[in-house]
Amino acid sequence: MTTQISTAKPGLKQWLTSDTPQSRWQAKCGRAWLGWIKFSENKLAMIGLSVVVGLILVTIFAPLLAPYDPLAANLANRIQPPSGDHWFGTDQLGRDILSRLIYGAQYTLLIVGLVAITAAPLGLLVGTAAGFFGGWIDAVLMRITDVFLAFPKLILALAFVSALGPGIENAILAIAITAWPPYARIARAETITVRKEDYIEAARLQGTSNFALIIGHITPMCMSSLVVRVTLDMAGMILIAAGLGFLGLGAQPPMPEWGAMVSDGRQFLLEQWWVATVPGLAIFVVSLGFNLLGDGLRDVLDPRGGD
Amino acid sequence: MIEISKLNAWFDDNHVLKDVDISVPANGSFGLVGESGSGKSTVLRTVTGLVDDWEGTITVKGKKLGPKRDKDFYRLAQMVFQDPFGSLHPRHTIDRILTEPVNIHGLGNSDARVVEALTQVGLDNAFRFRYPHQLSGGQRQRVAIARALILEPKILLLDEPTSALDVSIQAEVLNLLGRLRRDLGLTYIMVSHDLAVVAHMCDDIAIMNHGRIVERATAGQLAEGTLEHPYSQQLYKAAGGYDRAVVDTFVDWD
Amino acid sequence: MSSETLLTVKNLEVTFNTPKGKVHAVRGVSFDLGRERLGIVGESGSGKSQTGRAILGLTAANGTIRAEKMQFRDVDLANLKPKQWRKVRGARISMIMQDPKYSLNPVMTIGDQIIEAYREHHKVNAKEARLRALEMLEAVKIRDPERVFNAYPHETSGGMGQRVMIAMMLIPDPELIIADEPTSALDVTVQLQVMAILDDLVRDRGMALIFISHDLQLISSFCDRVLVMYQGHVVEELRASELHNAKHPYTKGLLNCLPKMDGDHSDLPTLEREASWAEG
Amino acid sequence: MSAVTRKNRDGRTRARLSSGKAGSLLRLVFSLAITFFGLLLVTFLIGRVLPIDPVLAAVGDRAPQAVYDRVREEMGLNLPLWQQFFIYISNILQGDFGRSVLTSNPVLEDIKRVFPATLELATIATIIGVILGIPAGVFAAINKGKWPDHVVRVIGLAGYSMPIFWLGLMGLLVFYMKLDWVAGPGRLDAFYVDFIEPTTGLMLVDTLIEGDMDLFWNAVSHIILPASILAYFSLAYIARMTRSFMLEQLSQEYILTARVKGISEHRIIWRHALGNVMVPLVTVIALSYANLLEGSVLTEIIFAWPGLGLYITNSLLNADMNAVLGGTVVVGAVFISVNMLSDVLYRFLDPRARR
Repeated sequence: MTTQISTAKPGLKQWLTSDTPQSRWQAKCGRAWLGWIKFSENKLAMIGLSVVVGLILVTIFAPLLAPYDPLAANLANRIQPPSGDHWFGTDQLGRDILSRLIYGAQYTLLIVGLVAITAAPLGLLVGTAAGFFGGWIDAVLMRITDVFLAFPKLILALAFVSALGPGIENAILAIAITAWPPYARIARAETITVRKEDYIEAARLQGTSNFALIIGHITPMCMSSLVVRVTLDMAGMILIAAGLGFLGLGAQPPMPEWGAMVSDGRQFLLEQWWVATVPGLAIFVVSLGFNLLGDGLRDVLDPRGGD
Repeated sequence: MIEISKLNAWFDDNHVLKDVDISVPANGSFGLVGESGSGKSTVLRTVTGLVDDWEGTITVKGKKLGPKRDKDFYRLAQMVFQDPFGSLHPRHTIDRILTEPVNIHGLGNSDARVVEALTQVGLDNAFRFRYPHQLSGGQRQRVAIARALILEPKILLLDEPTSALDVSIQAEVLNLLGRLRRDLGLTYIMVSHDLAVVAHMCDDIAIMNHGRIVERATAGQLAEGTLEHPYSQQLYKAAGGYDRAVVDTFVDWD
Repeated sequence: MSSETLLTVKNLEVTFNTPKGKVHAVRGVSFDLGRERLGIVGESGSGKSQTGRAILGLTAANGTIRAEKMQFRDVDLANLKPKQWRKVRGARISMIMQDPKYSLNPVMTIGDQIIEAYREHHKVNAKEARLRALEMLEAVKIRDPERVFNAYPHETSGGMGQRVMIAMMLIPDPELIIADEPTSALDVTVQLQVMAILDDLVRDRGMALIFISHDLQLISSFCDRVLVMYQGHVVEELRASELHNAKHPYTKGLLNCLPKMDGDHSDLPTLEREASWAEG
Repeated sequence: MSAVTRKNRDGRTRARLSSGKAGSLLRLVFSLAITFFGLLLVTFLIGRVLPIDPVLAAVGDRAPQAVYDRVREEMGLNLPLWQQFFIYISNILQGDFGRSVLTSNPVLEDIKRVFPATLELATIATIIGVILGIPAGVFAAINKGKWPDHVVRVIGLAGYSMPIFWLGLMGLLVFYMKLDWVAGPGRLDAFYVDFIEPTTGLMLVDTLIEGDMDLFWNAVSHIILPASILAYFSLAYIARMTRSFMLEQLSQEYILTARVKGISEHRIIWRHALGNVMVPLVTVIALSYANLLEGSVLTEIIFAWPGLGLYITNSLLNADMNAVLGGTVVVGAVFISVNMLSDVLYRFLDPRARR
């Protein structure tokens, strides 16, 4: 294989766009490359991608980037307006808002990441199983999904958090519990449309087991719309997490969680507007980043464009 | 090779096959002709186990089929679908499409088998790592045939294998199918709406309407046009092209 | 047929801008049409449908139509503004499409859709329009016009849907009908019945017809004259009755590769394509 | 199973819920009942796993053990779990959600009082969202890839990305505190509050019934800001879905048919394409309405809007579980009903779904 790659070397691009790939690996790369070309033409999506990449980088390099300790109170320096020393000013305990923002990025990323890797596979599993097997399995799974879908998302999260006690872990759990039903719905809808396709029946006629059919043949067809939906939903999760933080039910003080920071600034809204405004903007920008990314992915992966 | 008797099948409350009897000798080629809704494809789908609700007896190579098909059955009989754009998984490369059945049945040596199957259907090895959307309709149908052949079956069930193709491509695929039957000693059941295609490919022909076989004929009888049932006669006339006077003699067979 | 020329097309080109570059669907098609039935035959990708659409100016948004001349009676089709197109479409040139399952609006009743076509070009009151629509449904041999008038498209069979389509496209009394594979989605016998209805109506009303199909046999038994298209070019033009005397190797190849009911199971002659055909 | 179906087959009378109009309606009601049952089960379980002791909340932590035990028995907490659930369900079906510890009213009475405020807010917001969102979506679709499309897309995505509590705060800061264009939190100025006797509970309607235009305009100036903020979200959703449905319909073949007929572009878009778009759009609008009913929690907190969201949150922060669970059940039931309504409406609008 390696020799084949090197003989095709005259240009990486040529290798990627070859009409006659020589190996599985090359075929996969070529496909990914074409997707990337299409995606990168969408300027808004590229902005979204850079916001998300930026969020990840800020999380990793927070200790290097933050000019101050995010938790260090300095009452002599309370609610200072933005200045050269404190770009975004200070809060009611004299902590540097910029540093708190930088350290706060990790909570946002943590919530979004954990919810996505728990809720999406769960929804995928429930949805494909329901759609594939149909009958009573479908009926039972979809009724359960409907029950969770019928719950007011934020209120259910609120109830869970208050039942389990406030805190970031419980906030994540609460959001994950409310996040999976739409994925199950999407996966089921996709499964039902492909279930009767000839290529699925053809695979069945070669003796492919149900399990292999779901994993190898049906799941790939659900992935596009699911990836798009999860990316778009990450924006919504950020907002719910921030909402829980705002209500004091998410991350607990003194953790620099952005929603809680908005809540802190609420009492000084009229005179010291920046205390509430800046973290709110941060939530907005990151959430918008995920939305732009998801919207761009939709154009590439899901040309039908439905939700 | 294949004996079907008193086959009945239902979709929900619709009785779609009514007492169908078919017998195909080894290396024979049997044609089923009919219009949409005649049940011709359902016969094939029932044999392969894609229809659950049926009664009657199906005997393949001396073995009576139960409600479920086992792996051995799929090594014995394979199906080729009508629409080459729908029967290949859009996210799988040709290589994966052909390798998977080899692995499922644990035949081993998948590389050589894939190459051989591609050669059998007249495709260059350059196609191996392409995705289906990078192929033309005729090439796709060749891949579908290669997928059926890779398990070395004795029986091919052909569900309108050329009706989605242009006529010039149809000729190539029909020639390929004819050659494979001769070379590999295959047994065919072929379903088509096109009398001429079936007449060209098959020795024995049955004409179906509303789930029932209304007439049986040999290729020779078709060539002479000596059909008896009025429905088959009508179908025969319709195959001859447009003739204003003939159309007035048509009856609706609902 | 009559020597009067209805439509002259000279050097028609249709080009599409796709992400993969320019695609030339039609390259330099020319023909004259009198009050006759002209068949355009070709395999997929031959440009036959795009030729039909270009005559109505209905090429998709990413395509451009160019022609040296496209003259329909007194109208210069090559230079029409959107407003002027609307006076031509439906009223003077109309088109019947392939599959009534997709080409009828699923949420409007059949009656409303036919009336809409009529009233767009004839200023009559609702009652009069309804009467005309029912007459038209009767003319396409629908047994129970009242019921079909109030039905939605999904409540009809394929053959009936295509009759409705014919009624809708013929009701404003156009001079030219373009039928783009109007029967390919239908079973053989229904296909011929629908064609008979079209045949009678076109004859009675003295309309010209362009019949586009992939089926050489069908087209030659239905039309007066046939254009054979290959990769955007017209490779041969001949009288339908002279089909067996076709000269171009492509036309001959198409005819030969059809399976025949002669009891012969030997290999069919296949079509060997030559690059020169596509250079026209 | 198969023996039964086989026997019935020849008579072709296999009993199936799905056959006929009545059957499909029956099935709808059946699935509705099941979903509602599930909703009750989950709320019941949440109530059980809560670390808050409901007895303690009722008697206070200084009550003697004997009193505690008596109250516990009175509350039915010593019964097996399934019996408790049974009692819970039969109470709720009789409209008994228990008593709120915080207000010491029956929970149902409290909900009846606060729900109209939420309903009013969500309704106004949805109306604004529909009136602006559908044309925006259509406009974007017919200009696909051009600047109007991008503008609508960016406005929509921004709407999706804005933390609503923050947007509310910013709205208050700018339009109330700085510019003084609108009134602040609450449904009426404090000065007016006692002037109005609730008839329907909808402030705009009540003030009109009383014919007091001062009060009416005061209520308008209170509701306009929170309703607009909620409407932004609904607008973003509706516009986006309208656009994508519209694009799908415009590529259908019947649009080409309409063009062949010589129909005007205006009629093609607003009659043919939008006629088909309305079918799935009804579901979208219903969904966004139901979401606003439940999603106004944060808005109600910011604007001190005495609705269901504020009631539930306050109860939650005060460990008043009867009120929280009662509120959740009501919101869930409303959500299920709105969904069912959209299902029925869908059947009505789409001739293909009728029988």
